[in-house]
Amino acid sequence: MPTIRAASASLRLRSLDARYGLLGALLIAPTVLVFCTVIVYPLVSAIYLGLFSIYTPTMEGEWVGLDNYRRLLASGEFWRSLANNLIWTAGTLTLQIVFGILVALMLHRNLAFRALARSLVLFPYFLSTVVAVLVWRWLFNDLYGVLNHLLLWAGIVDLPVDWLGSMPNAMISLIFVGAWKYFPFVVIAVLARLQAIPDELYEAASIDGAGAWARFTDVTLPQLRDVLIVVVLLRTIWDFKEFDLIFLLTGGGPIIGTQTLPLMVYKEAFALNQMGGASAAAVLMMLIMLLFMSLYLSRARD
Amino acid sequence: MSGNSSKGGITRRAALRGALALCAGAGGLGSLPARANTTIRWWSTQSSPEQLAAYRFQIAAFEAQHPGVQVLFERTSDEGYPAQLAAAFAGGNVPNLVTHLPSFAVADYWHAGLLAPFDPVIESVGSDRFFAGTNRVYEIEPGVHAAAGIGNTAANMLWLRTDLMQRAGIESAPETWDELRAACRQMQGRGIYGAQLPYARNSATSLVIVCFIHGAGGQVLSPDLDVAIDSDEAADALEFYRSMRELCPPGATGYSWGETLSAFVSGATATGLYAGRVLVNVNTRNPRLAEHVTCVPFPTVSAEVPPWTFNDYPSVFIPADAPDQEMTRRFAAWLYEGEGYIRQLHATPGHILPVLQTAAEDERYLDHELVRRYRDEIALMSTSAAAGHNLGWESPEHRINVKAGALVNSGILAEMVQRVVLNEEQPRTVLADTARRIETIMNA
Amino acid sequence: MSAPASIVRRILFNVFAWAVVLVIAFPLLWMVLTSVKPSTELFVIPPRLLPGEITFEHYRRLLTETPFLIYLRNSAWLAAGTTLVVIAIATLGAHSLVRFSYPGRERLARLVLFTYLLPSVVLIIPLYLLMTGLGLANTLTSLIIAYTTFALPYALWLLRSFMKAIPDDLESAALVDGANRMQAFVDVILPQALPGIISTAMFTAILAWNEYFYALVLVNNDAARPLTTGVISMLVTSFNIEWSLLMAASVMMSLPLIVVFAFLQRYLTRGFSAGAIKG
Amino acid sequence: MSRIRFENVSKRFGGVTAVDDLSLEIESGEFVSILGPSGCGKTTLLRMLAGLERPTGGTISIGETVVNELAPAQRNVAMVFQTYALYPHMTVAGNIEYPLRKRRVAKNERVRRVREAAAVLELEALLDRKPRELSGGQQQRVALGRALVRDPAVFLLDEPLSNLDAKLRTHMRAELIRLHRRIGRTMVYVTHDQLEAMTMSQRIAVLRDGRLQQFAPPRDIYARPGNDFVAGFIGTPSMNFLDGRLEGTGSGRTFRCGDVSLPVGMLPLADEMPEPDRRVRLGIRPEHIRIDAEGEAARVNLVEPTGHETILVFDYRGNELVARMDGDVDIESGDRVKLAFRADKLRLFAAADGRRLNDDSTP
Repeated sequence: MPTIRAASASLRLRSLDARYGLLGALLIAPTVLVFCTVIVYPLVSAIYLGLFSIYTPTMEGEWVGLDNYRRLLASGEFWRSLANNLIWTAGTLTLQIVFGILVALMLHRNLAFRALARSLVLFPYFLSTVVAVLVWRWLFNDLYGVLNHLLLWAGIVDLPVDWLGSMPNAMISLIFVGAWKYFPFVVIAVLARLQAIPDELYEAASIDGAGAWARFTDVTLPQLRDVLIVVVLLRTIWDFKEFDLIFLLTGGGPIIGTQTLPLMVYKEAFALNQMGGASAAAVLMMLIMLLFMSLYLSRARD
Repeated sequence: MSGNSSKGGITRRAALRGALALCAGAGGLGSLPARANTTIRWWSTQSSPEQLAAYRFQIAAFEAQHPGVQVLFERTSDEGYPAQLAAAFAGGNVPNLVTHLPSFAVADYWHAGLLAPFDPVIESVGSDRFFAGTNRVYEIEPGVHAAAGIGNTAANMLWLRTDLMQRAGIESAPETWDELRAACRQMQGRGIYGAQLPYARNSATSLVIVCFIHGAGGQVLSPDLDVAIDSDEAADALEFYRSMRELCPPGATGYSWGETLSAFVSGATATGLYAGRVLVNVNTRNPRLAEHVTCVPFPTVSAEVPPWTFNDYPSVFIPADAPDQEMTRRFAAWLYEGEGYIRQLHATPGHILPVLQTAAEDERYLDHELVRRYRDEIALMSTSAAAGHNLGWESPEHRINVKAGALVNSGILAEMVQRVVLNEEQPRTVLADTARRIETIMNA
Repeated sequence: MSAPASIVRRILFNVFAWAVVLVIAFPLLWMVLTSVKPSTELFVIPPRLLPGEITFEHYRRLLTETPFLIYLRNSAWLAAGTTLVVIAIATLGAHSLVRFSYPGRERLARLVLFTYLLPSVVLIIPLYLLMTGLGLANTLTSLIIAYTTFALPYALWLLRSFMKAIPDDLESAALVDGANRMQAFVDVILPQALPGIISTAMFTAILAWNEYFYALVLVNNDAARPLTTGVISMLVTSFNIEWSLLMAASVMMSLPLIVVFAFLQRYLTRGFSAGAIKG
Repeated sequence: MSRIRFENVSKRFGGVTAVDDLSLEIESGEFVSILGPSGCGKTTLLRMLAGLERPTGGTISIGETVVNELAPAQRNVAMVFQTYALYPHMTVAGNIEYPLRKRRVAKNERVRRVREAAAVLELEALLDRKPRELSGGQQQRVALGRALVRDPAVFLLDEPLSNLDAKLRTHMRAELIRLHRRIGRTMVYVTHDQLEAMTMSQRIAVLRDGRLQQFAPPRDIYARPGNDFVAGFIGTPSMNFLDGRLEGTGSGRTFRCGDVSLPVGMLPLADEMPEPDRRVRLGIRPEHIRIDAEGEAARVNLVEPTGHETILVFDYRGNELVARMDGDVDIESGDRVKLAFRADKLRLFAAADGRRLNDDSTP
């Protein structure tokens, strides 16, 4: 009896499904390894560091429990940064989506030199954020910037506009540049989906007497729904986390008018050398995103 | 002192080392900087092409004298260094030598026990060769220097266009704020703005308001480092700062030193607040103004208040964790030597002013076109800077403020300016609020 | 609708569409124009649209007098290295998530999405400590590893949904035909996933080519500095911004991308259309 | 040599049982169809045989070998998929050659055998094409070629004809039969189409909800269905059922259902149903109903002429009956007619479990 049991046990180990499972685990192992070392480890340390008061250059400090969180939640700056973050994300995302869909529709139609037009439109997305910001800062420049000059020349303004240094201009400029930089992502996704919509759907709608607008709302939009759900999700996460663009364009100013949470985290960590506070802010930020994301996903599923 | 911080991490790192070896192997593209026997890593925030050329000269000469030693120059920036140095310190992977950081940043790191005492270098250069008192700002603990100055900078000179003054009928340089405002107003027009001051949320604005507070006869902190900003003088300074807004280009709310400089150099503004780099930039980029620029100490509220010069005291320091301390000290001392140091000074004549009396009097230093042409301006800047102060050391009576770096980096002071100028809040309310915020940082 | 009317409408549409395209592309145009202006024309008030004289001086200076080419080489290595590592790991991982069953698989797939949420600012110090601990500070390898952190979740997610769209029967057929699972993966799944892999590779390369923040903190050494931070630290200092050189650098930074994407553009959209966007 | 045996095989996916305690033995060289409605577990059965799924319980053997834990590659089976599963990036030749490459067959031998298979399937002209450039029928032949080329012990075919149009399907059916005769290999053919199963197979295994209902030659499946499910599933239109009870015994046996009362005494029953209520289902195939002046009165509800035959739906004392008659019957909807049933073709099933009550001698 025992021999049989042992035999069947070893048979189970050598069973095909077990071997396949092992192979599957082996294939995912590098991913898990990377996740653990470069994502989970920093994440855990962020949560851990958030409970200390830590001087960044030495990474030494003392246990303060939840004081960092208490201090943050009591500070106006955190809430203001959160509000800015929401305004920036909502603003730039809306522009990206609306503009992305419009341009995709445009590029989907028969256009002269369409390939060139597509490359030009997609280009802002390929462009390094650093380059994009520098070019825009040069365009926005008060003295030598072509944007101000155009407005002056057209008689729209009498004095050069202070695009980046005062509110609400700075936030508007930021949202605008963000939309310019990232709307091609929406174009790519929507364009891909548009190419997959069968022409029969449009023909059927036309036969049913639908006008151009009705065709758009009744045929195109429902077909884009799935794509847009994912695009909105991805772009929300990326926009919410955006650091480079804002840091380089306005640095969060004027005052803290365009300071979003990632910039606040940066300031805490490196300007004020408060790694503990920075980690706490980052953890809060993550929780907020998690909340939004789960809300969104549960909504989108309906 | 430091370095203990890594103790807890050693096993963790060892464990991770194995785990990540796979990734590293897969990456396999990067390599450690090529190792000679000894490598000295030198970071600086200042590396204009002219300066870089001077550094290269010094490095080549040093390497020639010290076979097996390689000096790697690595640039950093005013905006980037806090994060980069923080990471370097935290990771124990520090450069050997860091130059041109302002003295208040040095104080912060020294206070955290991250720097090696610099006195051996000062001794080997010869402490008597320095201008008297130049290194006082680094003597955070009595008798020990955290760093030494590599140059002096008079950051808040008032730069003037003599041609525009003449055209507007202004005979003498303004000495008070009222005169300055009037002069700017007279010179404004024909596409030229009267003044140029930074109103952005950056260190430039923070430093300018500190200058103005002192120009009003006030101070940010008392000699014993109690918060003293909530004063009438500071309110006057903010009022003055606000009153200058209409004379500055609209984009001044985004200006840092760079925009401030190019606005004046390009001829877009009639006056400017800057250090000596104006000289070299005017001569290379806009030579038609070269004959018409001069500088004076920045005006104060009235004749009773003497000018207060902001000197950010560009420094040299050695992190305590840096390897090859002996060779590093030798190289640090080398930076001050002979022709090399003079080349450094000549890279930006009038901007980095000599801290060595011997160099200032050296004929090789004086024998330079710009140094000759702007002899008066450079002399003025030199004396102003030598008597200069900054937020880390507001007056000779003041203790060294090790929190000055944090204060500047926090942006509190710049925010204060922006609240008054852009949001038009009441200076006294803003000051009271700012005083509280400074208090928090001082006590942190 | 009569024929002439439709022609007029087409022309109007073309004019309108191209006007929109040109407005979108204007900053790029301006970048190119500025880069060929002599620096003396730069600070002219009011600014001139077209350069008075065309000069390639800035390009020459950039290529001969600055470490631009070193940065360019670094960026190319970075983009290539990151893409290679990420694609290798993500392709295997995605295949495993889609076609193998083992405990925790679904949870792992969900975790992928969660890792998107981590703000890079907070990962940076722990990452830096890790790199120093591994002796990788200031190397391209450290950046490749760092970029893997934010590129891998997206790549994995993209590839996973892409591979989901490949019919199960193909692998089954290969198995019955005599392949083992790895052979089936190499012979059948990989060729089928290729458009998706190319598309994912492009997104990864874009991320790596354009990243700024990690490069700023993790690497402070010209030998390993990529273009983004290299150009900024070289040309934007607190006392001066070299606009002419910056614009020339920007043009040259974008050039490799233009060339690559001119050839591969269709894969970008194909990557999305073949189900990658379905989640 | 390549006999296939399923012994008490079960397969559960999570909580769902796809195959339930199934035992089946397929002779070497036999052509067997596995027939059943969709979701009955027939594809799962095939995939277990191929090694693509592992049984939860029981053993599967091919020849003398238990193959439960053998990888598909080790089983020497070939499979044609419903979707054909051609490798889109390979040419036709590449597709057919693939199994040989995986078996490390030498290059010139591979070429020869690909040619051979292509010749059999008339694919010679298409060898350099990619699958997407082929019609459905051509793709189907390539899929067959890929299975054929390596001369496996067992052929598994998973609804290979379901994606073809009707005409092509008829043609391919004949081709497959011819092929089976030629190579004489064991073939297991999964389908939900009874016509395919009936025309091609030597034996049919009818599956329902993962359970084997009957395993028998086509004629038996039709004439002697094991239970009412098989009876209803085979035949178009399906068999008519009347639910009622038996009365009397022996030759006096009568089936009663409401007003209907039919003498069924002449049917030899395997089981007299000793239970007191004797509830049964009476099955009448549509083709066993005819018009007869002597018969029972019924009303025509619906007439569906298809040309060579006519499907009629009657109301027979409150029960609906479907009948299949000649194309030229002259009846219109609403007519009243008299029906007769071929008594020897009536089938009785136990109402409780559906098993057939007629004994095996039933014609």
